[in-house]
Amino acid sequence: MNLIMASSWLPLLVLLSSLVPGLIIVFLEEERVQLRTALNITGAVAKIVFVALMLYGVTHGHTYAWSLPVMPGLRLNLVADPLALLFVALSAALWLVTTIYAIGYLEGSPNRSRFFAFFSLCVTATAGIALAGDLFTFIVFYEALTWATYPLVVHRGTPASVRAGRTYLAYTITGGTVLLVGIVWLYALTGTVTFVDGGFVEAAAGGAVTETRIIFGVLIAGLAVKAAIVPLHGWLPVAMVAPAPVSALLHAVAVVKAGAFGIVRILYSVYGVEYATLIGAAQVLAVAAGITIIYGSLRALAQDDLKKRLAYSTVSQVSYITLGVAIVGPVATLGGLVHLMHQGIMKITLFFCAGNLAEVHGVKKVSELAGAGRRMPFTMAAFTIAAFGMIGLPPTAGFISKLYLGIGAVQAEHTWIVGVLVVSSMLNAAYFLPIVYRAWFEDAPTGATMGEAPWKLLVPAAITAALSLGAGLFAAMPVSPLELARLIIQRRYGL
Amino acid sequence: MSDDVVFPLLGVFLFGVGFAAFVGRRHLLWKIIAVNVMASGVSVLLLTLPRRAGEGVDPVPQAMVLTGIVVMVAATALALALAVRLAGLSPGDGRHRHTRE
Amino acid sequence: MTAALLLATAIAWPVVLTAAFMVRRLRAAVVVLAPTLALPALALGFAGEPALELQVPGLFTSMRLGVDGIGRAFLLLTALLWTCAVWHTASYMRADPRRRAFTGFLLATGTGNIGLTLVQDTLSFYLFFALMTFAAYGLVVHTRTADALRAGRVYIVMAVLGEALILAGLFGITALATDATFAAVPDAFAVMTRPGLVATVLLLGFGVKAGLVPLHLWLPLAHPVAPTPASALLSGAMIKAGVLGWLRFVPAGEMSFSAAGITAMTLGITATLAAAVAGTLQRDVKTVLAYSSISQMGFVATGFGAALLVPTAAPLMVLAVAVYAVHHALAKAALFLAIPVAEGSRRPLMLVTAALPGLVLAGAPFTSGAMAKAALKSALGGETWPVPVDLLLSVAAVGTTLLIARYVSLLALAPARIPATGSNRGGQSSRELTVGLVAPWALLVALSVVGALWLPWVLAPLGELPLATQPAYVAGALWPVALGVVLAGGALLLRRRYPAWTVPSVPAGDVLAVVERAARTLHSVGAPLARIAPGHAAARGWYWLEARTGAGLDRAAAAYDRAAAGPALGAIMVILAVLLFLALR
Amino acid sequence: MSDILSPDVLLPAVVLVPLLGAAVAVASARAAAATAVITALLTAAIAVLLGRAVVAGGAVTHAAGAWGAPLGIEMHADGVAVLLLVVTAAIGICITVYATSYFRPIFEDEEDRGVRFFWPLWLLIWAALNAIFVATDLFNLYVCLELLTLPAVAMVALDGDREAVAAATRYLLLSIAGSLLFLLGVAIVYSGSGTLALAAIRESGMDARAAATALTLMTTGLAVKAALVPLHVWLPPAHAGAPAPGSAVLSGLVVKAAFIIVLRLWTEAFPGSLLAPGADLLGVLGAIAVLWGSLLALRQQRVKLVIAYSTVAQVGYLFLVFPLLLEAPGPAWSGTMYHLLSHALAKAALFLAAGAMLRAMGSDRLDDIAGVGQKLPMTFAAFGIAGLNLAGMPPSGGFIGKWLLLTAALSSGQWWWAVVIAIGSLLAAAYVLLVLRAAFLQPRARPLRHQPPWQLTAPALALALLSVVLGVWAEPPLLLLGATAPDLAP
Repeated sequence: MNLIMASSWLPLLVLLSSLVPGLIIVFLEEERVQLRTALNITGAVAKIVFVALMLYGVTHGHTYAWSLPVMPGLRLNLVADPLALLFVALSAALWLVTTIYAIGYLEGSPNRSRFFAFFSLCVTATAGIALAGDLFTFIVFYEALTWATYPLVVHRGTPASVRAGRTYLAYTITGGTVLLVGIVWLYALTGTVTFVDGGFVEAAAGGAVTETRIIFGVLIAGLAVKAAIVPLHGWLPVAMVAPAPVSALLHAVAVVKAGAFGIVRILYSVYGVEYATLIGAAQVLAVAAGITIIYGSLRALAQDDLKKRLAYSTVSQVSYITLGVAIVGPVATLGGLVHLMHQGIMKITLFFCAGNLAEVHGVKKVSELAGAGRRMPFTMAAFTIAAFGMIGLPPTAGFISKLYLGIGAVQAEHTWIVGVLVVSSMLNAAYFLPIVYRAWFEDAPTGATMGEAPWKLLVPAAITAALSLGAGLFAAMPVSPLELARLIIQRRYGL
Repeated sequence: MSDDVVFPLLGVFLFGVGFAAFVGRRHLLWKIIAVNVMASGVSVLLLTLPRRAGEGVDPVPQAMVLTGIVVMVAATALALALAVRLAGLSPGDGRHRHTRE
Repeated sequence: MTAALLLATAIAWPVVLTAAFMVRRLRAAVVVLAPTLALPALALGFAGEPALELQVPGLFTSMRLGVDGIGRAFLLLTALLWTCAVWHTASYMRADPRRRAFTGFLLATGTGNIGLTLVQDTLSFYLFFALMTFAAYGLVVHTRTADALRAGRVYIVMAVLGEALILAGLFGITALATDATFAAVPDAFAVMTRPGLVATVLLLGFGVKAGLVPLHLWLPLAHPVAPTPASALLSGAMIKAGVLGWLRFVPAGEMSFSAAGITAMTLGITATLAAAVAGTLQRDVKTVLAYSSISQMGFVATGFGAALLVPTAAPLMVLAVAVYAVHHALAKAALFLAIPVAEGSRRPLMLVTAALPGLVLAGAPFTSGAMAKAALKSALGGETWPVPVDLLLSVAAVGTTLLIARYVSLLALAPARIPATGSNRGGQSSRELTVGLVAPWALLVALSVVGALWLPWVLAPLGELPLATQPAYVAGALWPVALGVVLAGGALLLRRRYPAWTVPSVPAGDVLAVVERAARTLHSVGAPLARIAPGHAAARGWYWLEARTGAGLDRAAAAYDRAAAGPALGAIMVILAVLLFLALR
Repeated sequence: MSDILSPDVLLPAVVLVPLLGAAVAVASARAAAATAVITALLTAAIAVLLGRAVVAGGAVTHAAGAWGAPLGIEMHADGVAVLLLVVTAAIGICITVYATSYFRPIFEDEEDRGVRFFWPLWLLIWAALNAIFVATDLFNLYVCLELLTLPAVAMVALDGDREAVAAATRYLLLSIAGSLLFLLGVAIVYSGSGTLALAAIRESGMDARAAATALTLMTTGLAVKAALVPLHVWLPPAHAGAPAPGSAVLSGLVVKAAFIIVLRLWTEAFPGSLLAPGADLLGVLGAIAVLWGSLLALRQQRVKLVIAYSTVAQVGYLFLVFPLLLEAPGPAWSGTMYHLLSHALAKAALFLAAGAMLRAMGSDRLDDIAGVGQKLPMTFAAFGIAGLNLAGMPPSGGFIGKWLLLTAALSSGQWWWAVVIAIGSLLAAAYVLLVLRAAFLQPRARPLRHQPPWQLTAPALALALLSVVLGVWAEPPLLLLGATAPDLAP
């Protein structure tokens, strides 16, 4: 009962739970560490609570919606449908661990107030993207995310990081603008921007095929920048100069995910994958995703800088999501959606661990990893689990996503996609196993520093690693990401 | 060749000459004078353009011309003041406190 | 009920041990308990009645456990080998500083190997199979010598290739199966658009593990460098996991898979012959055994291929394959475990004993080997083949005998003459013969020699084995062995007579060198390609443009300002006005 | 009480109050600041009350001295007008507060020169602006335009260095020429239609040739004052040279006044002309302005110059309305007006922030302010928010305006304007970033010369936030605009 009373406010509360702390922190002096930490953690926990409430409600058939009139005919709509929850749950959960990690990572460094302020704004924007009920709301938060992230990317303030920030914005703002043009165009054509399960374009403008095709291209081109689809991925490896928690945020929680989620929305709630296939757009997208998957893996293979290798791995991995939703059929969509979550938890683990290595032992290159297993066993154990997940070995989360993608591909009779998946699995193994090998089977160079990372850096990695394993090992449990994704699919395909 | 044609043409001529001088001459004083010539051209035009309003004296053009003259006087004064000020200042001189290093 | 409990324990106990090993405090205790790894499984193998099912919902993709006829055979051989090998390890590894780590990998590998014999659904099978495959890497590279690392590299590359192929096949099956159980596999194949493709992919995928030529490359490298018990397990138990994979994933007998079948048979027969030749020319005793395994698996592949081709023959073939799997497992393990024992004593009695399983392998009359060959031949006999399969197999048997002869002769040589490899670090002179070292070996020898007596009982659920006692069979089994012995003796005499002659030798891993060169070329071609970055190029292009155009822009602006100070501005004003006027009227 | 609040009082008051304030400020330099603050608050209050009246009872009209047009002064306040009045008032208050501190000397040896003139000039400008917003006939518009120009010029010269004075002179002469062109047009209109009231001209059905001539002359003249490319040359030096609060009002409001007049001429007096290719010509000039201004802004080395060139670009946006107005009246009209309003707020905020930097560092060169972001958080926050508004980033009024303009362009099938708008906003983001980057660079040794007091930081931030409010709470103003969209039926 109480739940239902609060219902219409819950989506807003999810946003406020990070917005308010962020706005307070802006005005906080550098010294107020305790207060700042308290605010961060409280906000993060509150967000998780709210999301959990909505999760409970939605699994019991509620839909939560809050909206605010902005212009005649356009409102700021926050809607918590299962798809939105999938993403918001991910970001909420990962925000907490990342916050803990960031607190530990940035201890004693300057400009922490600024950092955590924008950190919170970033997550707010992400939650907004997740809960957006229409394209207007989506673009609002999508652009907000771009700018909220910039200060984090350039946080170090070195010329290098400022240059990286410039590249980042050059890409993302252009993408955002293109997306905006696409959205407005679609709005001008159809007169609506509200998400509908299965899409509204066919119903509203099915006749103007050519136009809808072009608009689809424009929309995807805009989103592909953040989703790092080749050849629009250039910013991602460059943004590596940012501190580890930021990389985690970029790759797992916020930016890249926002792009991928946007593509999911376009295919799932705007065009509908059936119509997108009908006009031949989905196939093109799938091919692009396939190319990206292979290309990213190949590039990762050539990187010696650990974070760069992880970055290219993201380029490759995130396109699984696109690939999944671009294939007609429930199972493939299921694979794509569940990978949205799985990729997040696995990749964030990897970045946490990379951060620990760099932070504690100054190890930044793959070639320096010899004996890392001895030097920081727990960190490397977490890394190994996540790496196996990325390769797609059972029983990790990665295997589950890959399995459903593959099944979906076969059911849609896209044999070439099976080929892509297999080849990319082998490539993933080719660039992750050497890391694992160096860490565990080579001896540390003489005089190498020993010692595990402090708990603030270790616990988050441990948690996410456990999740990456658990999400696969207990995939059939009712609370697993897989089941949540299944809920979405059932809603859509009425299975 | 009635007044209805001659005076307006005169006005246009004045305006044209003034405009030519205004854009042609570089010296400030010339420019100031030029705009005044243009102004008088406009006044002539205002007063002498054939009116559809028909019979009787139309007060509107007179009012407009008067106002125009007042405005031009003020503008000219300001322009001259600026000219004097400009003549007094050498480049980089009189640098204001806000931009002082 | 108790059976179900036993089943649960059989799979849980290895998991528990492996997990406990992760905890530093418990490690020492676990190492002591390690030999009990497979005991519950063994008990289950002897006790468990077939078609026992147990479902664990929630775990992974709701895992199904159970023991059926075919599973029981593999369960037994796996459990037996693991028990003996781990027991053996305890004393074999006494001197080894990295003993504990080895035990850890042993436990993980064992968990996978035992688990895959107990599960009843494809996904869980893949899970345990992968666990076994990747954990075994630790066994291969245990000594960390250059050879070991190279072997490890080859092993892992092949393993990944295999896993990937299996994954592809798994997609194909699961996409169309009503559920993940093995029972649903045939129906899935029935509705497939390209069942042949899927079958072939799976054949090759599991073929890597089963040492199917030309995917066998890792075997001759891994065996010599791995510690002997590990080699025994690789050759004895893990190879069979590949075979089990074939039997589980490809529904032989349900339909005819011509492509896969022909591939399997061709590769199989080639293996039986080529591996025998390549093996006989080896210098390291364990490499010889590795090639023997390849050749033996050739027989299995041939049989399986026949089953794929001729659905009617499938039941018999499956039986034959099972017999082969079990008896080869025991014999091969015994042959391997003899090596450390030989390092302790080379008394003739010992050497003879060591040779016995070899004879079984070669298919000497009244052995399980003969039984296996009989089963295979009788199954093949029903059909007519383009090539004299029967004869070829007998020739292969001769090769096997020669291999065994080579094995014995190398075993007899003083360790100093054996080239130093991982198996005996720097040719250490002698080992202390402890119970732990000898007993497992002895047990395996015994079981393998009397195999003919108990194998029928084990395989009863699969069908009636031909008791290979008829004279025809005996003769058919006898002449290859005899011929082999004669040839071997001849070779020995020649060697005595002309010591100057040097036997041409084949590098371990025969064609591997070629493959490696190809890989290197590929990399040198691929690396530059992978360095192309279109996305970033665009950004760089933009900066370049900016840098180039910027100055020009400034100049243009300045020029315009200067012009606008003069008449130009007026002119522009006029032009503008004129344009506007023209555009308005 | 009620009659005091009646439009008949408020409408003249909104013009007269600042005028009186200016007079008082001239009379006593000592009381000037206090007077200005009171005037500002009073004017703002009046504007708001007027707004309420209009929202409640629709547009209001008042004929001063009961004479009526053309000789008398008729005032008319509709939705657009009150929005402009209110926004102007908001900016006005902030500028006033800001100016109370801006001119204060930092060093003893500085003589306080500017402020004595600043107050009366500023209040005069305010009065003239309000008058233009409520004027109804060409003659009043002409007078008010002059009333606006002269103090604006003086404002530019206020900062006293040679560049500023030169810029002021150029500004003056060009805008006089512009005014004369305008007046010439007025003359032709009067002779052709016998009236000066915008609405009446439309009915008068004057000869097309004459109408075209008049409109040409007036538009050209006003284009100079609105600094439409290629007639923009006077703007950057003038706006960059004026003292910060002056620049804020010049860039934020004064150029807009000229544009408003053009727009009203084309929509109210000569709606037929929108059919002619002339509308497209203006659009093309606007597009060129967008690109040229933005590109040059990217090349500047001083913050104030960056902002000044951005004004050139943003004025270009406004002129895109002409080709769009007929095809998509609704979005084009509200979009342009909304862009105008939010840009006014944002631009004022930017100049105020730039002024604060200037005061703090003694220079507004980009490499001098590098790394001071941490020392001037509020100032850079204001700059950032306002800058995002220029780039049309949500949530900001600029975004709403951009959205509507894009809608207009795309729904009328003229996608090329959409391309211009998109590129323009990208370039805007780029030049905003040019300044913002400085905030994040590692701090330099260079110390602050002077920690700006709240009077210098708060107003900028307030205006920036207002532009955001305009982005979030956009429905009421848009409804107001939509209600008073011009009727373009020929």
